[in-house]
Amino acid sequence: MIAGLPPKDKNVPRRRHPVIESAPPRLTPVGEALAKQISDVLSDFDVSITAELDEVCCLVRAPDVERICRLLKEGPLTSMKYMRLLTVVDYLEDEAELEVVYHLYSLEHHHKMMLKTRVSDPSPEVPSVAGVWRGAGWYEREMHDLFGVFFQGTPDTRTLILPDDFEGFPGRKNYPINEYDEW
Amino acid sequence: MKQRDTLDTRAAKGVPGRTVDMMINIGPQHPATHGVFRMVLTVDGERVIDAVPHIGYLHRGSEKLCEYEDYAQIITLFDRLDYVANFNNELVLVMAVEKLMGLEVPERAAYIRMLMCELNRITSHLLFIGTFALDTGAITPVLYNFRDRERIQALFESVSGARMMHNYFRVGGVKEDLPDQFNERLESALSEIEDGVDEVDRLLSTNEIFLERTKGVARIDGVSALDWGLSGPCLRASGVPYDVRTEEPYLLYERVDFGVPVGSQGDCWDRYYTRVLEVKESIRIVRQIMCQMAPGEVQTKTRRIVRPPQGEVYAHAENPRGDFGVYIVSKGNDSPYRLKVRPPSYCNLQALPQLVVGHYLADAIVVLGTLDIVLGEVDR
Amino acid sequence: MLESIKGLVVTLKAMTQSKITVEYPKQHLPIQPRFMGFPALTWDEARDEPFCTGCMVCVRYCPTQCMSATMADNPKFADGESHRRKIIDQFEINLGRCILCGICVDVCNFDAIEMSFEHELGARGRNDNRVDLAQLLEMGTQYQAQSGWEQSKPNGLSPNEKSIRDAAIKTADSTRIESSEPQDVR
Amino acid sequence: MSLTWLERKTLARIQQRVGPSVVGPHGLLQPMADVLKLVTKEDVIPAAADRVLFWVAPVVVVVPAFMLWIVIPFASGLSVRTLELGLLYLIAVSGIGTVGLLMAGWTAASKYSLLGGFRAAAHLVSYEIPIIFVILSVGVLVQSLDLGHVISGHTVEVGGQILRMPDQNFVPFAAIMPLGLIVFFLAGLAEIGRTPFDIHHAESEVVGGPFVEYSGAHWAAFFLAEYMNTFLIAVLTVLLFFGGWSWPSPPTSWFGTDVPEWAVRTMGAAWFMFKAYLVTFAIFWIRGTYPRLRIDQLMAFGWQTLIPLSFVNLIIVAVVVYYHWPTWSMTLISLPFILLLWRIIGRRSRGIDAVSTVKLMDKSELEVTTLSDDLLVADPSGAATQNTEAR
Repeated sequence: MIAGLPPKDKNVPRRRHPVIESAPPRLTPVGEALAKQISDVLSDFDVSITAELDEVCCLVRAPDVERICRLLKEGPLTSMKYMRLLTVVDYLEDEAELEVVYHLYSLEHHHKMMLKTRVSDPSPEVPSVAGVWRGAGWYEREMHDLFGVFFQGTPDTRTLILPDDFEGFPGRKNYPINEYDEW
Repeated sequence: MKQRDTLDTRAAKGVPGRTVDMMINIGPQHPATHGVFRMVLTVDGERVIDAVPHIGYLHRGSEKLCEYEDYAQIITLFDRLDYVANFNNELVLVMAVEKLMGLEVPERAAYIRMLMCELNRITSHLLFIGTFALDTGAITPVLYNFRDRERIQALFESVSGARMMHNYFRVGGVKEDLPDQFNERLESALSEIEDGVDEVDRLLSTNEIFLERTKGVARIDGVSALDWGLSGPCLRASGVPYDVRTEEPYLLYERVDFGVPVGSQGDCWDRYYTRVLEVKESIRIVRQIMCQMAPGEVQTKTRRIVRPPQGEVYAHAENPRGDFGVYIVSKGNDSPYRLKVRPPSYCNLQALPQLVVGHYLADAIVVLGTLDIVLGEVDR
Repeated sequence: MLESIKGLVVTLKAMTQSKITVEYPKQHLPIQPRFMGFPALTWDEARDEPFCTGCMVCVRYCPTQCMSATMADNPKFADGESHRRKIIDQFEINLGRCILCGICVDVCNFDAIEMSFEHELGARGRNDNRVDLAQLLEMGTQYQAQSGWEQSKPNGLSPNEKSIRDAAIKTADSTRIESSEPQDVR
Repeated sequence: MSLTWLERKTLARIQQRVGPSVVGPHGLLQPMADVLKLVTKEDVIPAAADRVLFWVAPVVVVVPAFMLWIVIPFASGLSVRTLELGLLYLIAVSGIGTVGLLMAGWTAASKYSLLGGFRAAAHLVSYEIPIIFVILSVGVLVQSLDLGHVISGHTVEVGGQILRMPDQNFVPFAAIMPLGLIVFFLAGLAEIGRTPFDIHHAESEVVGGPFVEYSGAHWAAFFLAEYMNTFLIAVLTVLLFFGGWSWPSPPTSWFGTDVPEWAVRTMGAAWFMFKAYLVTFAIFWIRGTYPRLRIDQLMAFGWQTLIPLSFVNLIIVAVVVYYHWPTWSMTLISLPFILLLWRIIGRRSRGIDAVSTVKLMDKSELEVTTLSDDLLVADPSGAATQNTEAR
């Protein structure tokens, strides 16, 4: 950032634009069937199922994540063998929570879904899913670097993309990005 | 892998002499790491017994930066992720935003996007074949492939005005229509590229030494490839026919006919040859697009400042390196609230330790070559 | 073994074909008409002044913040020679920061900035690539001459475009105080 | 020196590039510019290196490379020294260079150069053996170790019988023992570290091997030695197998008038050099075409293929010479072994159809296929078997 320009305020729209519309959910029939299946499969857990656009979105409690993931991967109805993406979204400012999002996909059934869980700040801990999908390992390390979410039981806890002595969690919204001198 | 003799076990067996495992640091500056990638290999003589990849040397915080930029500006950042398949990256971003806004793209614009993406797939794979040959020690194919790649790059320049960082796709279409005489130039370039690909194929693909170096090296089976989250040619070489273009067809891929090469061994040679065949298939797709394309609009009317509604969206497409995805959380502002990229080379690179352990040092380089990483995308 | 000999034949054949590289400093490959080099400011021959009114829209949309501009009252407007009320006063682009994305050209309402054919630029220092208004205009006129450039958004603006332009001028006026100095980047 | 120019130009033409073109006409003076640059460059010695050995290593490599040229005859009688044991001398001196490479690799205190040095030692020593055996079989054939005799033949007395040993004026040894030629050329390529066998300075793995830490004049010395050796292998190939200066022999008379002795010699030497440059060109051509072998494959090829074949060659020559069989019988006996070598090298691309492992699945085919387990290669155990076998 150049000194002199005011930092852009990210939450306030730049111009007067009061109406913020939401994208309507547009689930396909396959997606609706999946939503039903998931509510059956995960009936033992505390789950709330919604939809974002065309994806089934399923919010669970953080301690259940690993068991749910294993169930989703190994259950023949879901068989989410492929984990596309693991990420963290920072809602600390508004809701004082971090959201961990897993994007799952099933090659057999062509099902796709988002699995979400929420953790809050003093101890943002989620069980690791690196034992379920090995590909999750690096994502977990990266998210720990950037957001400070701790994944319990992750096989490797070293930093991945930041230097070892880096302080703070630069992915979070409250990380002061304008307060350093440009090289 | 069999139990390795360590100093302790040797001492216990009373074997005289000491052998010490050597740690070799390959990278961040090394001719074979294709960028600033570093791996620490522990070798016993010439055999790799442990590999630790280190990434982050090119970490530019793109995802964080996206939270402070307009959607139009983010396109320029996406050019710089996978910097040999720029069009494909741009495509995924604009597709995500369009999906969020529920925007339809004019037919011609969709065809132009497909055309550019397929051409970019060809350039990217040509670069892979060349650099991979360089990794195995053949110094000529890389220059033949650069020759052919150059022909497409010149076409890109005539379309978008830039050779690599195009900034050509827009939310709702593309920047401008194809230039005059594009078809003729494309056709002549394609036939030359076909010849060039055949030439390199003859030179390299079935060369005994090349087969010797790549056949049966670093095999990975389909189940663990899925487990590691591999995608693209690396996954297909292991026998899993997962291609986003057929799995969840986007743009107008339903209208073109093409084949997807699927390997059966999951070794380095399959990963290589999958890409060679993909180049040929891409040329086929491009020919079909040229036949099907009709004149028309290339841009839907959008506001100058793109402001998608609130919501979350995940869009993905088949990049040369695999399944490239973008996850956008929008709060209805000019900028995304959170943007996360699913970089295929990042996922492919994760499997590196499993692939190289037990092989020779020279194989480690070859395996890294077949994973075809682009560090701009791995580190973001 | 046969395959190896096939490879030797391929390379031998290539040896007889023509060279494809050129000797760069002596010889240049042709530049495509749409080539995007560094941005430059265009010159309005009819009124003998730049097209640029210093509205700062490019400055605000630049993803790398490589530009800075100030506007001034146009003396020719007072004389009635020009329809532009405001005119560019100072303009500076740090070409070392420019990423050649062309967003400034897209957003410009007056065709005042164009991506020129200029692309060979070397300097010894990190910020030695800064160019000021005079150099930008020189690059621009050169580009206009080379490319046979024509104004695509003629001066007879539609009422809609006019209002956009006026709004742009207004916002530029209000931000003017903040960044009237050429920004210093260490 | 002209070799660097030749190499760069050849590679450039193979790769459809221009190559050196600025210094001198067609870049002919480029080697001079290179030398000037390298000599004036700062000679960096790493802090952790053993300074003395580090300094000596290039000398150890260069001196034998020069010493070898003492016995090479460029035309009849035109050599620095005619040694009766010339071939033995060649074998003895050429082994010293390896020590220099190992010294360079060891003393530079760099892991890359250490690996490179070890690789150099391992593969140079093992490829020395087939070379020695082929040279010996030439010695057996001509019953002399004098390089001059190899070309012009001579008479020996065996058991009261005066025998005229074969000379290359009429038939070059390439036709008499083709197996020897092939083994010698392949082993020679390995001995000088040229492309399919250039593992000790493999750029993509050990980034230059023993030379990583060298710069300036020291580095230049290594490369001088490298090119000297390259040319030496070419010269030896011509000398031992293609009749040196004499096959096909330059005319001694021209339209009835006798050509003076010096002119014949000059023509012979020029002819010799021309042939040597052709072989050098072939070496560079191969460099522009092939990938590089891995160390285990390299050692396997050396020990399991070349060394037995060089033994076979020696035995064939010995038997034929002992029983005074006609020389063409040697060619005939060699042929099956050449076929064997052909099949050993080509075994990868034969047998299994290499290309068939990757199938093109049509789009429509993919749409109906759901992922089933038989599509997955469930053979994780096969991952490293290939390599352990080779070891």
